[in-house]
Amino acid sequence: MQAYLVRRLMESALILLGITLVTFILLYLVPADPARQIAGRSATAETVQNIRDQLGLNDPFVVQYWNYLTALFQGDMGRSYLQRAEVSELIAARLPASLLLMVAAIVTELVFGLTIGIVAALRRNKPADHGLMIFSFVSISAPQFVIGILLLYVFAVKLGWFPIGGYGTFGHVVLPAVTLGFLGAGWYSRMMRSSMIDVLGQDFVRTARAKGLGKARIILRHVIPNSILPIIAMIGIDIGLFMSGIVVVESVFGWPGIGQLAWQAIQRVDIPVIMGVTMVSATAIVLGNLLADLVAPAIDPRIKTK
Amino acid sequence: MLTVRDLSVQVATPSGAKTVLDGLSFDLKRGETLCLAGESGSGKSMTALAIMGLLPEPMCRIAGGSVKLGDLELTTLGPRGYRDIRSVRVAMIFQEPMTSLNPLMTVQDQLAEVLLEHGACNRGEAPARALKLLQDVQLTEPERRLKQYPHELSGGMRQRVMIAMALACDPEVLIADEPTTALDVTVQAEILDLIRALQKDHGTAVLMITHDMGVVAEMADRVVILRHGQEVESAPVRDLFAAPQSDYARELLAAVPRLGTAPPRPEMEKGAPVLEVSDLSVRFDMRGGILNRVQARVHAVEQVSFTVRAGETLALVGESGCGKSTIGKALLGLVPWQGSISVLGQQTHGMGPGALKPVRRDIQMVFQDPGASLDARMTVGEQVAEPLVIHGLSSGSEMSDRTAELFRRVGLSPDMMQRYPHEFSGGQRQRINIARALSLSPKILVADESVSALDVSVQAQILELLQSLQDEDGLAFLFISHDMAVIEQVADRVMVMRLGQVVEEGVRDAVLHSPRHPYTRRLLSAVPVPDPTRPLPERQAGDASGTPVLPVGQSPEKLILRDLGAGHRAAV
Amino acid sequence: EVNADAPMGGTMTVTYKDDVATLDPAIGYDWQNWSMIKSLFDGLMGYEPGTTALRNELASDYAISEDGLTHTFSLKDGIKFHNGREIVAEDVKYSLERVTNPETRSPGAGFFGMIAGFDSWNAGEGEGLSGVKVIDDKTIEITLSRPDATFGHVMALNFASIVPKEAVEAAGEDFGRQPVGSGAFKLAEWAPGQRVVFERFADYHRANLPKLDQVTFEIGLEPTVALLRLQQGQADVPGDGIPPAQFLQVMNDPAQKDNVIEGGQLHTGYITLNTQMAPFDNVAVRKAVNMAINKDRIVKLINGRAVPANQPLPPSMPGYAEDYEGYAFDPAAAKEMLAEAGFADGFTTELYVMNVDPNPRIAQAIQQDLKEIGVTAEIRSLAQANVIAAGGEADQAPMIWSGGMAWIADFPDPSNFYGPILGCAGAVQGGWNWSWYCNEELDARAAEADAMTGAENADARIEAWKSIYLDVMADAPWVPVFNEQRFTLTSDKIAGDDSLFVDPVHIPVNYDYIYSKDAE
Amino acid sequence: MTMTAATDGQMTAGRGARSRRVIYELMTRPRSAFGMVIIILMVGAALLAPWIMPHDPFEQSFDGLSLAGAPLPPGADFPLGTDLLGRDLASRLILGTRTSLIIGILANGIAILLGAGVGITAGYFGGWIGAVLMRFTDLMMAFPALLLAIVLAAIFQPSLLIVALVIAMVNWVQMARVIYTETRSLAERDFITVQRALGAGHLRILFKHLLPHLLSSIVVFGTLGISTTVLLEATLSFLGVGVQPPMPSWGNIIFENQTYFTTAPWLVFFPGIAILLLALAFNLVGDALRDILDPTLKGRH
Ligand SMILES: Nc1ncnc2c1ncn2[C@@H]1O[C@H](COP(=O)(O)OP(=O)(O)OP(=O)(O)O)[C@@H](O)[C@H]1O
Ligand SMILES: Nc1ncnc2c1ncn2[C@@H]1O[C@H](COP(=O)(O)OP(=O)(O)OP(=O)(O)O)[C@@H](O)[C@H]1O
Ligand SMILES: [Mg+2]
Ligand SMILES: [Mg+2]
Repeated sequence: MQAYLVRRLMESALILLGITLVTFILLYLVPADPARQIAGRSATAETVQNIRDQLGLNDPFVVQYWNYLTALFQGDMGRSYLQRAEVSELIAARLPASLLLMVAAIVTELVFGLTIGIVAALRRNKPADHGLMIFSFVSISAPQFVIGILLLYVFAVKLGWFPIGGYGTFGHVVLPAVTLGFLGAGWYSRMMRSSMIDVLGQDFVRTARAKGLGKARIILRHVIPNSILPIIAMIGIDIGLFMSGIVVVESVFGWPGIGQLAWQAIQRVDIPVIMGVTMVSATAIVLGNLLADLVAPAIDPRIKTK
Repeated sequence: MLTVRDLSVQVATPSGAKTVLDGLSFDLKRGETLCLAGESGSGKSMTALAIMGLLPEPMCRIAGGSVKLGDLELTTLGPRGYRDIRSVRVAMIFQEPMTSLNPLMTVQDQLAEVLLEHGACNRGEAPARALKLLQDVQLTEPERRLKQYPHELSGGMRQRVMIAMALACDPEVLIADEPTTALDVTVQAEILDLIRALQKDHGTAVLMITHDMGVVAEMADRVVILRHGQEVESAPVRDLFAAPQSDYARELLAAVPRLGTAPPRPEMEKGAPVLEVSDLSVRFDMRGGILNRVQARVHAVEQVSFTVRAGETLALVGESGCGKSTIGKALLGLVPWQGSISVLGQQTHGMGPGALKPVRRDIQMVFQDPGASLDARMTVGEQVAEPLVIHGLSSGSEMSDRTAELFRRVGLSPDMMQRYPHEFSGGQRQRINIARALSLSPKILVADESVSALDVSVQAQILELLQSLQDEDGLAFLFISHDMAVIEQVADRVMVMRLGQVVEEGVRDAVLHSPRHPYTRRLLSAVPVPDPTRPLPERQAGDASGTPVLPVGQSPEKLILRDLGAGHRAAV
Repeated sequence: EVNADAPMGGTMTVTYKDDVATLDPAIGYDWQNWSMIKSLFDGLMGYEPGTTALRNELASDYAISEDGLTHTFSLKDGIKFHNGREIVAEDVKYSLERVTNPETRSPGAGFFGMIAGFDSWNAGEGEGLSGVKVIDDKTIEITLSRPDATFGHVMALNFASIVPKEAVEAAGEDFGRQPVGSGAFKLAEWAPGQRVVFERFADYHRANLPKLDQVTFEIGLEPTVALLRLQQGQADVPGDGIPPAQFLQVMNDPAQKDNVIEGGQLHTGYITLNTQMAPFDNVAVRKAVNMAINKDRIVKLINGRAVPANQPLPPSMPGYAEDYEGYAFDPAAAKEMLAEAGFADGFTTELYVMNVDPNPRIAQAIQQDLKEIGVTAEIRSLAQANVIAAGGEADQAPMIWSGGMAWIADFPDPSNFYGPILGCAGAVQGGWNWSWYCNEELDARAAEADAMTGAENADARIEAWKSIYLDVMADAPWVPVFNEQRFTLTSDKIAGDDSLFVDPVHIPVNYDYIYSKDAE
Repeated sequence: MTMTAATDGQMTAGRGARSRRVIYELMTRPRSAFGMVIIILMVGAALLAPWIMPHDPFEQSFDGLSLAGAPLPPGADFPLGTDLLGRDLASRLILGTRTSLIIGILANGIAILLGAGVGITAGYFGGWIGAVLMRFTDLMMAFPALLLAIVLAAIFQPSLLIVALVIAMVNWVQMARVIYTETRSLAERDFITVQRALGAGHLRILFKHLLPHLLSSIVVFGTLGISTTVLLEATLSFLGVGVQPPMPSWGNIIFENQTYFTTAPWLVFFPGIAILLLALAFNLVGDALRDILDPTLKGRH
């Protein structure tokens, strides 16, 4: 177990290294010149050249990458080209919000998705199943922006139950989490339905019925735990996704997460920030997957972490 | 107590409803054991499921008749009503213990659940009650078992857990569907004793489904014989054995192999050795710790040597988990092994899958679990034909003719070829597996418990088939079985194993008639005798000591086989 | 006119979509932090609120020598930084040297090129700007290397703000997060991605200012949502303006329409035609394209939030040629002209555009107009950085629609529309002169015009610039399309002269002079 | 050799008969028939677009905007209304079917093939092959796709193929992980061991025995992926990788107009419905296919 953990952590470190390299290459290939972005439109050619020199952008790729790596290993992610602040501080300031929203969104999508999936599987091919299927597909096909604004309009503006965007209290997190959860719920409900249908046909479910157990108990103790395994793999994926890929929801709800930071940095070729954010989300993904792989044997004792 | 009248069950097939149980009636009284015996696929399991209200919806349904428990009509009961009687009044042990337990819950949880659900005890008492139940079913190390998961238990242990679960609430009726099919005779005997003892203590009525006439004779008060979904005879057990009324029952009883009555094996000239195994060992590593080092090994097979000649049958017997199946798998290169195996003179050590392919044409295996060995998504016809396709041996109409012929030979109708595995009974699936293994016309066949789920008439038919193959083509068998009577019929030589090692070996008569090793003796004494008049024998107490799991670096003490003359050797 | 007696007190909330990058006056160059920095910092010069008229800010007096080279500023008495220290002339020198120091990497350094000693100091040599001299605690003298009429405006730029050395050195690179200036407000709170709060600076050098106790900037809000907030009374000014999608809705709602304030902007939206790429190296083709664009329709597309343009300068800029007709919309004539130039069958080209609404829409309208005269323009809609990069290559982008990246003047002077975007200096790799138009004669005239210092020359100078832009139009390197109008919405809670809400230099509103109705 | 060839021919014939049966079943079940009809209609719309579009999809018609410059709601002239440039939405949706079908089917298809392929391979072979493949999957999952899009946009001419590739590259990973988990448990089952004992090759085991058992997960992912990829196409095109204006796709119609959905809801609603229908149609067919291929569900009373 520990050995597995140690090996996986080492592999993860390698993956992260790979990600730094890939991202660095991409940034090197981006035609936009970061020095130009810093210099602004009134700058003279000398000013631009001076900025390039100072940031080491004239160095060969290998040197630039090496410098970045050595600094990174000393815990220095560099300073934002445009904001001039420490990248680590910029990210740290936004991390709690991202984590909070991630957890809330995952909880929401699981609650909705699993409930819908379970009900659909139990009512397979009945009207309820069809209704829920359409709901799932609506949720997957609906643009997040539209869902977000609709929710805001109904629950914040019209009903006044929640604040109109922002960050701070429990009330603030509800709508963004629901918006994200709405999309995820579509995925989870379909996966759960499919996996439950498989499990429902297995012998041990028959045994459970033969024991005279109540339906609720059979579902909760026997069917759900056996169907949840593929879901776990999905949660690992979502952890990474929600750490950086939710610009739209963040901006609709004014949520101070990492997504907006990343988006703005990409638009303006703020290399240290892009690198930093990529590292953070890559770490989240890698850890999320690791977590999923560690949780799997805890749920299914047959899976050995070899 | 349990009254079944005119019970009919239909299953849905693509061509419409098919009646698999037709107008069955019987009564089961308190404290009585009724055996449902009969052909494989005759609807025995369907009967049990119909009574429990567990027919797989919506494919199967009760088409007519009534099932009454006391005054309560069960066929019209809603889910709520069934819940109240299951476990509390009627409990069931299923045919396949492997898949009938929830893999994600500990034994304790699965036991406590029944108790709590029916209010047999409160939460605090549940662990103690669960432990008591395991002790009742005489499971070794019950405290430890409570914390284990089903996959950590052997087949016999799981079956005991199933029984404990079924008995948790003291049901009035216990339905046991082939409760011992998967188990070796010593365990079978223990479990049968157990059911009998519990029945005595609690006055439970038992509906026992089995095809083993020995078990019938030992257990039943009355017997109902089924064939093609219909009752052919119903009689008290002694009457049935003494004077069967119907042709089928007569046939059935005539086909029952009785230990000690087998004719001598045909004396034939010894063929060339086709399979030579020496010092075969299979060990499974158990890893753990910080550096993922191997901490212990399962010594599944330890330095086993034997030779099988063309046209010869070597029988392998031994307790559950002693490594029988593992030997078979090693021969086909499915588990890593050490030692030497040569098939038709060709050494297979170190061969990759490519090199093994032609070898696998010559040596085939029928796997132990017939259900799990079939791909649920492919028609059985395709699966039987598949080896021919893989080895490019046949095609087109020739292939379908050959497949149809194989079906006929194992006693299945060729029009079943279009069906899928779940549409077959346990015994039918076993025959499909045999047909598949035979399709390549191998020179050596490893048959792992291949007739255990078959009723005696079909079993006789299959054994005859195997015999004729041996006579015609000089096929060699490694025959793994726990049924001593069957072994006596088919084996030329017998090898008895325990904890991965051979404890006794020799020609059939020597081993079966003058066993020398205590384990062999115990095995033989456990064989149920198909004679209801015979008093139950004193069983010899088991010796549960020893384990195949040893720390790294430690090997089990090698048993020295003493030569007792005429090739009969035993570790005594 | 600005109401000097407006009541003091109360608060205001302004919303923005983008995060505030920095509040360091030497670095901030986004239109969003531009006005924030104006309220936190002061320079020697400033503007009359709501106008483009220069006034002394921290300077009590500003004298220019005869030759226009020596500029002497006297500091007001008792002016203090937010940290309580009094501002002295040494701070001015420090601030100017900081912004021009190559290590500061200020995007504004180039504005100070006229100060003597700039070239060597900015190249990393020498000890500071030799042209900046501290005469005494209250007096500073700045010597220029060439006369420059725009110097007053340059000294009013954010980049010329006065900063306290000790605070800059204490904060280091983080000065942008811990700004200390002498403006009407000081920074009270900064929660990244959420909120920036300014509060009144009690020792501000102008009496009775600022009017508000506190200004809160809510950051990271989608404009649509910002509007919802405003409508719910939770915000007072949508910093990003009325979102295009809701513009008509707001204008059609009588209650809200009253709160809309419209004003001009020093902005021109144009299409650049790459004069070094065929076929736009042919002036006839460029003129034909100029005549092909239906500007009225484009203005309609954006719901009339602009006025059609026919020359580089916007109407509110001095030097705008009222009487110039430009190239009238006439597809038939354009087609003819193309035919004469040898393109009877038209040609295929590419139109680059930044991918943010409404720019791709405008590009499609342009595309349709060009199709009328037989020109097939394939649209390449890209992220801003990609378009800018393409424009900076001599042979990559034949046409660029400038929307979203277009020129907004740094200061209200006609010269500001020339150098980087139309002059030879900008027509270099990585430059902003995307039409790669380089007319050395015009460059020389531009230099001449900027050397015309002194109030007496002001009119002549404006005329000179006017003729330069008209001559540019004769070569037609651009298609000027429209000048954007600003539309701001305010809540009922705040008030102030209309001009404050569309302040040409203090965008979107002049925080210092707006007052709260609650305070009345 | 000849024998093998003959065998294959035989198998194909058998397969042909089976696929005919499957199609017959799909067309006779009401829900899957509905799905099939929608798919056929959409494919038809894509192929016949030039002939069935009521207006020129590119024409920025003068009557297409109100005086104030607002798009027109659905009405007699423009059945589904007009867009912000005064173009006929119905025609644009019909033309957009082409792009969106290619993305929803091609890109998504590649993603599924890749994901399923990697997942099955890693799960079946396990060991170092599995570890390498799964870590590679992790790597791809953490890959900054937006950045890649921006780089590609600058390097290449925009094309649908590149979008399809980027989408496939981004989307296969989830699939791979889920399939991997399932394969890992399937590979341990007896019927796979039997296949090895029979001498079956890896390919045969993978495709004939493992794949059918994974079908339900693949169907779920495949159909869900349709909406996601059609929407993702818009994001990528926005960054300049894919179709450029004025070429319509369902995704970019939504994307361009989503901020207008309170004032011009039809601009979001209709393309949204189109995406929903496409995904739903594939789901209905996929579900039915799964049921048809699941032998335990066959039969009637
Ligand atoms: N889903 C199905 N579709 C078609 N036939 C089925 C289906 N399920 C079961 N059958 C048939 O029903 C019959 C009765 O099956 P059942 O399982 O009751 O047999 P059994 O008597 O228990 O046999 P065994 O001793 O081999 O277990 C068999 O012939 C089997 O082929
Ligand atoms: N893959 C494996 N990994 C670890 N241990 C194994 C593995 N396969 C078998 N074993 C162990 O090897 C031993 C022999 O198993 P095997 O299946 O050969 O028993 P068997 O004699 O066939 O028993 P039965 O009669 O119950 O079928 C058992 O203790 C079993 O737990
Ligand atoms: Mg049965
Ligand atoms: Mg075995």
